[in-house]
Amino acid sequence: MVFAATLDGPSIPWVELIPILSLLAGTCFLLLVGSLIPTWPRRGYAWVTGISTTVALVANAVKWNNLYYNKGETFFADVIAIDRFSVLASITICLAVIFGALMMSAYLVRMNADGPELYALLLTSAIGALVMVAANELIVLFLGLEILSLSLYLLAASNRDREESQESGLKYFILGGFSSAFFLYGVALIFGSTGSTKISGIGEVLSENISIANTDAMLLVGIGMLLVGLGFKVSAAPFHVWTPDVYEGAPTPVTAFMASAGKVAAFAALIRILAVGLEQRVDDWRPVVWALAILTVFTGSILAVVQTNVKRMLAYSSISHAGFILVGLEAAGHVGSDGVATSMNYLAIYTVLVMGSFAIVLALSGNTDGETNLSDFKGLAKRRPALALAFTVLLFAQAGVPLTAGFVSKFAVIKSSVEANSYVLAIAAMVAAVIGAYLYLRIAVSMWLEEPASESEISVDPAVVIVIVVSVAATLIVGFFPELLLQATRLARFAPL
Amino acid sequence: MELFVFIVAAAMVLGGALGVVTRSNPVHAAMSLVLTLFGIAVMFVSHNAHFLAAVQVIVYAGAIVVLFLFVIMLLGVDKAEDLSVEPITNQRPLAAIIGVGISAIVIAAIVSSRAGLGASGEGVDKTTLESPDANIRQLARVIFSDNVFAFELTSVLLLVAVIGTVVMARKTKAVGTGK
Amino acid sequence: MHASFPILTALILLPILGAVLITIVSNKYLELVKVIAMVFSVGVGGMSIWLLASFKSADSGFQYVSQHDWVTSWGISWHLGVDGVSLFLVVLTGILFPLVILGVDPHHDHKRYLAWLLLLEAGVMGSFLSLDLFLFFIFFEIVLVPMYFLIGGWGYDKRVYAATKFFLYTMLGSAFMLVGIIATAVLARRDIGYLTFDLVTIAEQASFATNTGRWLFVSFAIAFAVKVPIFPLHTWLPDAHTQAPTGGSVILAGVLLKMGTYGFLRFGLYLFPAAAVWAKPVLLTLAVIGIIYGAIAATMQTDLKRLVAYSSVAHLGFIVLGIFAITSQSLTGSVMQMVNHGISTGALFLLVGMIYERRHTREIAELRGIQSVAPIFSAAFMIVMLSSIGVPGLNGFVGEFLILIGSFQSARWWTIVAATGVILAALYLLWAYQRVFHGEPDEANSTFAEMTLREGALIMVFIGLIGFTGVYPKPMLERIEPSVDKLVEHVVSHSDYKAPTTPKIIAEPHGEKVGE
Amino acid sequence: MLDLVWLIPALPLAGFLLILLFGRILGEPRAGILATAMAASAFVVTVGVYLDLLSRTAEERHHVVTLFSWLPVGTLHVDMALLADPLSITMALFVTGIGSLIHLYSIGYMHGDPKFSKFFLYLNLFVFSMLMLVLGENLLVTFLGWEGVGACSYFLISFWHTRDSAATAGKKAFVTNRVGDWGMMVAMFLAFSAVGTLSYEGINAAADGGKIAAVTATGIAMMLFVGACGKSAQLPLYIWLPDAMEGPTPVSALIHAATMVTSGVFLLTRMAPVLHASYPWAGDVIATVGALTALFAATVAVAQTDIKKVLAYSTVSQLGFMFLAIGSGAYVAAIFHMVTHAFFKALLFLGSGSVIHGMHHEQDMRKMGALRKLMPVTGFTFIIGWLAIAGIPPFAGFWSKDEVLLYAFANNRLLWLIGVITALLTAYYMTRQVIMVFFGEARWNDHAEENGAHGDHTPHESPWTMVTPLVVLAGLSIVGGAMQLPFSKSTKFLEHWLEPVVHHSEVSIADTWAYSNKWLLLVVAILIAVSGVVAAIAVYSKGKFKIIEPQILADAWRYDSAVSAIVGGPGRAAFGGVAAFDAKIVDGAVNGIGTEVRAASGLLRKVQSGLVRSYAFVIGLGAVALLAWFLLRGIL
Amino acid sequence: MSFMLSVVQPTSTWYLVLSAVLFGIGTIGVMVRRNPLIMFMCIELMLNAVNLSFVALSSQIANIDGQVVVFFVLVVAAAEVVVGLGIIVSIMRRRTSLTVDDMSGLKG
Repeated sequence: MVFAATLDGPSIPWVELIPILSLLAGTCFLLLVGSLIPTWPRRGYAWVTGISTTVALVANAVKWNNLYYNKGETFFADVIAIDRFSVLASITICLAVIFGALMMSAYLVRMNADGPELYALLLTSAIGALVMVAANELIVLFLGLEILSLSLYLLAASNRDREESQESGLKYFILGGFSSAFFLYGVALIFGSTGSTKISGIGEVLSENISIANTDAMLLVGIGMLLVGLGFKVSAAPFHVWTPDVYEGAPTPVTAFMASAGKVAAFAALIRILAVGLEQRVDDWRPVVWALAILTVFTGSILAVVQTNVKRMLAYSSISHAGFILVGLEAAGHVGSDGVATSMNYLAIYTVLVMGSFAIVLALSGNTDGETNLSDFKGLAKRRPALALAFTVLLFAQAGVPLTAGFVSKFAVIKSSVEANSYVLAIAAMVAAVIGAYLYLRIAVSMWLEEPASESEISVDPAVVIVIVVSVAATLIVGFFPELLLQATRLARFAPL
Repeated sequence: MELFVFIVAAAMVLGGALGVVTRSNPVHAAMSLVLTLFGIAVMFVSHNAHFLAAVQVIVYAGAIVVLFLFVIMLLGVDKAEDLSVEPITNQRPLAAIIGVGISAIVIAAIVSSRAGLGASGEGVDKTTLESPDANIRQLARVIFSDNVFAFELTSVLLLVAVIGTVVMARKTKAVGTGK
Repeated sequence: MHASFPILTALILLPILGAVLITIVSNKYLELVKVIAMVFSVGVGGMSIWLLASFKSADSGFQYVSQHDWVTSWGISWHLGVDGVSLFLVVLTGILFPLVILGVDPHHDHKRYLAWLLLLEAGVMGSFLSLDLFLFFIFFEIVLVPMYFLIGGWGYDKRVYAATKFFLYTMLGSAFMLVGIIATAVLARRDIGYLTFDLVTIAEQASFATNTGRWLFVSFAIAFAVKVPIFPLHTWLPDAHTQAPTGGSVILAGVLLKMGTYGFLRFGLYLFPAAAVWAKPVLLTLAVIGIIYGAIAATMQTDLKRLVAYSSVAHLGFIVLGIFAITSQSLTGSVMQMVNHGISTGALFLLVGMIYERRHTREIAELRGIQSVAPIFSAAFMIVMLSSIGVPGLNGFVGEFLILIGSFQSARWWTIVAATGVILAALYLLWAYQRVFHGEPDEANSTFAEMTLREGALIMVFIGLIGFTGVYPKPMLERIEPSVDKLVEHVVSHSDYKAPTTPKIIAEPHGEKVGE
Repeated sequence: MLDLVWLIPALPLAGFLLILLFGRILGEPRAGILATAMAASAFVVTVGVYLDLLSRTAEERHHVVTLFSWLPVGTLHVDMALLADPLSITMALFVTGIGSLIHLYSIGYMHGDPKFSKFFLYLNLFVFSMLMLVLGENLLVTFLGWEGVGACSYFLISFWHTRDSAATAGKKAFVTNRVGDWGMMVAMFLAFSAVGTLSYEGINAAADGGKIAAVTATGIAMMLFVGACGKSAQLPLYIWLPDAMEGPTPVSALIHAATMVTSGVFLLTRMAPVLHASYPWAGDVIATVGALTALFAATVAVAQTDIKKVLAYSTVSQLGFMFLAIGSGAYVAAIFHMVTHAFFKALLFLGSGSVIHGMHHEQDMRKMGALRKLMPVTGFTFIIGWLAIAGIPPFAGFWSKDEVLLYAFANNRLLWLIGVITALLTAYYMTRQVIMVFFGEARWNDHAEENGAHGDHTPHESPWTMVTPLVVLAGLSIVGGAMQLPFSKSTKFLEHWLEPVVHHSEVSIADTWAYSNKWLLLVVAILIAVSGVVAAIAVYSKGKFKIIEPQILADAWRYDSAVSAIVGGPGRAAFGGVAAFDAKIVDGAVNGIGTEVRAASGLLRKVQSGLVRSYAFVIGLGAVALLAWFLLRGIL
Repeated sequence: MSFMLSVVQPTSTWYLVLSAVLFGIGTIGVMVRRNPLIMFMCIELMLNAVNLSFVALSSQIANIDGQVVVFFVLVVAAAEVVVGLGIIVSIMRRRTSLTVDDMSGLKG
């Protein structure tokens, strides 16, 4: 009562929060009703998840349209920024959640273990992701990061019948905590040197360039710490070490979700920090991103060469994809570059590709969710031609074969990289892509050119079928008519400072 | 006076930290952690962050460490970990290099730019006899105004923690339709 | 078909449609599948011939152009056109595919085989027809996929190795080209004012700084050099050729390799004239090395198919020589030779394939005295071989001679060395012929079956083309030359290159025309 | 009539096509008859054209018939055109004439061969190509024929391809010829870049008009000569000709004696103006090579025991004579000798063929002898041929050879000396052959059984189809010399006839010592010939001296074996080296990259040890590196 | 002595340096300890180091936000502990030993 007068809190922009709120509502509904009513209709949880996410998706879509005229604004005393950039990322994440929920339902049905918790975690992680992409304040960003990460740790470890799952959970958890400590320390140092934890605020301070002259070292080391923390999340070499293990161990739907939503969120945050907050310091961070990009593309593609587990292969390929996105980010470090847009473009397309690919892996992974060896894919073309064809399309798309979305994304990134005159990086990335192609060829070979190891009938859950069909269709449509996507991603801009 | 406090607190912090790293028995490690936490709390106090000091003691020492100890007991793993051997070759020297390196770099950064750390905020209210709640009040105002969104987010964070315990603690397979 | 009909687009889309239909049709109706493949390929062939017939030979520009916006935000358009340079490659593609589909039997899995083949045709057509860098790259790259599956799925023992090598090697090459293409468009924006990947616009309006142009040219050249292939980037070829199924080898040799040489013409010379002139000595040298080296390597092969593969390296060396000699004759000869090599080597691969059908070996050592048991087969082989050796009166000679006599004007010493290639060609082919066809047949070969009617008909088409082109190449030449001359002028006007001039003819042979 | 020139090659071509289509149906002997008819009618047309030309004034004896434009590209205009002028028609006359005779002969000779019709297929194709060669209006059409005859000779040499030796010989011939063809191609390139056309008329006009620089002209001439060396079996490229004897004898007669091998001579005569426009040493080179070849081959012929090999080497030697003439500027003499040589050498070959036929395919002269009685016609005609080639007046060979020697003397007495020695040897080895085959005692009985496969094992005279050509050719060998008699300007018909084409002769030596004393030289020539004959008789018939046939001569100075040793040894090794280089180094590098990437992958894999603490270390390491960079950026 | 104490005032730099050292010790701990619980405690050490520097900085630059951050970090730490211990507990259900080195089934 006493403080009421003095406490002038910011107005709560409920409309802007609809996506997060609907996801939150979904979570609570699942937990409450889930605990009240013991038995639910088949896939009921999935429906709830899907619906609440769809609401979020629609809300974002609407927002996208409204933003068409004004570029975006910030809320809650500038801690979150709703702009074309964050909305696009949010839409991508929502799609990932829906795909993830579909795969999750198929997975649980097969495991005979339906329950609200995993869906709830899916939703909470989505909340974290949405917060991250919109966060304009490092602490909010950190909280979002933690929400996302904690949910993912749990999801990864959730399959308690598979040792790998738990192992991956623990590894992910320990290393995640380790890296977020770095991130936090970075926040501290930046806060110290700029006196602000707001990304745009930091930008202003740096552009005004007052009182910062002789705290450079602190600021820059802080930036470095931030890069370590986020580099871990986006699995940029050498912070990628956890990726293969966790991707292989985690339940396939979770892996898919991690690889897509997790990456989108982390990259969105990274891009916002670097491109908005540290715009004045491009000369300092661009070389680092350059190095990270090269290291990442090559680590990913080279390590994939000798793998024998498809999930692990895809993990490594996701690493090299991360490298490509870093190439786009590096380009964003040059004036007048559309690197940001192309990176988001890449992320959106990559989400679709990775979802479809893992959906197929899920379809084949058997009741233990463990049959993901290359040998399990032998002669798939003879057993389920359609499945093999779909996978081939997705794989070639990841390899960057023309007329697929994958080519569009690579082309866009390379284009902005070339426009930024960083030819070396562009060529290096393409060469790495060629090395990476070997991996996809190997999978294609065992699917098409080898005899099936087992003739057992492969039953594909309808939910998975939906994911596969949608992703393949999207891959091809975007591949043939890139304009559809380019028009949108070209508009991915930040809120005005 | 301040110097004395600092020295003592620093001793506690470092001693505790080293204890955590070197005590082979998890229980002892946990205890050393408590020591560190207390040291930190003292330093909070000496920076007039009384509220945080209290929370530090309550939450960390009171809740977290207890949780640790509880788990240690629950799992009956209070037996010592043999620190005399190191399965991974050169892990310790390398680790030392990394740790020292990071500290060194950060220290260098801090020292090199300590001069520039000028005032940027509206100041921190000191808790005094006449206004014993100044720090808390200020903190509260900031948290519930500018940082209200973050504050709300923490609820989600805790929600996740709750679900987590459920997921992880569940005995058998799933409830619900499955079987 | 009236003029407004988008024939070029149809040439690309029809095969795709066919492939789709085939994939839809269930495996049970195998005959239907075959019929579909036949109808579509023959249809495309017919259209390409119609194109040839109605092509305006005097017009040096692009004809039947069709242009539609595609990716507007990148200035990419669906821009197709055909001129004297690409015309005959298109026709060759149109003819070769139905022949392969009709003439060669994949033994298993017809459905997929035919589907891939039709997709391949679409890709090849596209890369010969597209006048947009992006579009060209797409087709240039997409071709790899069907070829990869054709080699890998229907090839011989080491097929997977060969297919992978082929795919990665070529992809590595085009990786550089992709960067080059983008850089070209981006840099050209300064002169043009807007971002476009349109070949003609860039070539006519943009000018690159000397060094920039050279780098860009190199990035393109790498991709084409791999595709051609030019020494020392050729080693994927023997493996791919040897392991590919007969049909695959025919297409590979017939049209796929030409995408490289065509690329040099269309994108090397046309886009970067100055840089091309600058790179002239290097490429000429490599071409000559390729001619001699390929021939020598071919001589020592023990595998008949591999021998033919290496002979391709030599022949394509001639084509590259002609391209970078940049004279009216040499370029015309090169375009000619692209088609001729497609026909002769294609036929050679068919014949080798037939031998394999009968004897299940390609080892020269295991073949002997076939001529006494299968004279007609041997005669066919002999004719094709002579055309490949370059005996006048057959098609091989026309192209080779034009290339050499043209190159001699601008690259004298290279040509003199290159000409020795004709000696080696005779050496390796005749030696192989002797070992395979001459001598007394041992019992394994004494049952060698004579050519069947189907095979005979198939080969007759090739031999017909070989003979006609050799004796009366004028119809081809007069369609190719205008575009080639235009290209030469383009190079001359955009670089310090001086096209060599031969002295005025002193005495025109008189005497009235008889016959004809 | 002149417009019908195109009929001359067209007829044999038609024959070729007909046999190609219906050869099997026609079978023996109809296919042969058809082919012969075609060749004969070509001859008739040629005669018609000849008369037409004759009826015109010297200036008008030049007619081009353009069939169609062959290679029109830019400034290059090559027509498929035929040129009727004295030179080409002369060639066409004896090509078709001797051609048809040999066709006729073959009907008998190839009797019973399973591939009877195919033989005539090739034969007609050959005649066609040869006619294109001689009638071509420009270098390229000639080249078409040039390569065509090469291919046909390849087919015909390896006609009995189941014999490995035959197959190899055919290949050898083709490849060796290709070396020459390279020269000819380069000559064409040079000509085009110098004159801008390939037509003889244009080039020669330019050469006469002094529009071709001497150096260029020399280049063209020398390159053409390289081509000629290949086709006309001159040193060092002669090696294929002796092996070519693997082919059926009519082939040896037609291709490897009368027609194809002389095309080199024809070509150089055709391009005489260019040769004249070039440096003087060019001619000397040609003459020297010719003389040396002549001597070399003659020495070899002395020691051959194979009846055909003797003739083969003698052909090489006579061709040498022709090049000696060309080099000495005696084009008419060259053509003259070419024609007479065509007569008597064809005669000799056919004769030997008849002998071989009669002896059931026995070619070793040591197993012959005293065949005169059993094969009277063959024997008689063969003897005429012998006298002709030996240079005994008044037979054809004498006149032509004498004229060549005259020019040689005028030009370079050393070469003349070589020529004389060659003539001596020629007379000697031909006499030797005649004696071994037709005189002395019969040595064929004692081995009759081993080749008596054909039933009766006594040699027999050949059928009329084979004998008639012998008689005709014998006649020509007797009177052939009348074409060009040295008595007076008016008796030099050939020279007068060729005037419009080759107008660089006579005058060049008009006022040399040789010219004024040519009668003396003529006597010398006769003496030489006679002494050669006598010597041979003394050795082989009377047995006065012991026979000298050193092995080294029989082995042709081991030149051929040396060449094959080099080609088969170091040459082959080098080729193998290149192939190995390709497999090991070039391809090895490619695969090497693959293995390297694999290795790197395996290495990096070790980092993914699966141990969390190692991961933490890697992350820490990355962090340190990153922070260090930023720190440096900050404090520096 | 008392003179000393009265003269030399520990500036916030001292605290920052201390926190840096603490952070370093924490990282070392993560790398050298095998018991996940203790590794986890080391992470807590690192977080506390951060807290310390936040507080020090906030008073140094007179900005309360630093203390706010610490408040949130405490919450995060709590949540992390719950989740982390949950995972560890669930794992320990099926194994006896408690060293992370044993958990290296996933590698390569």
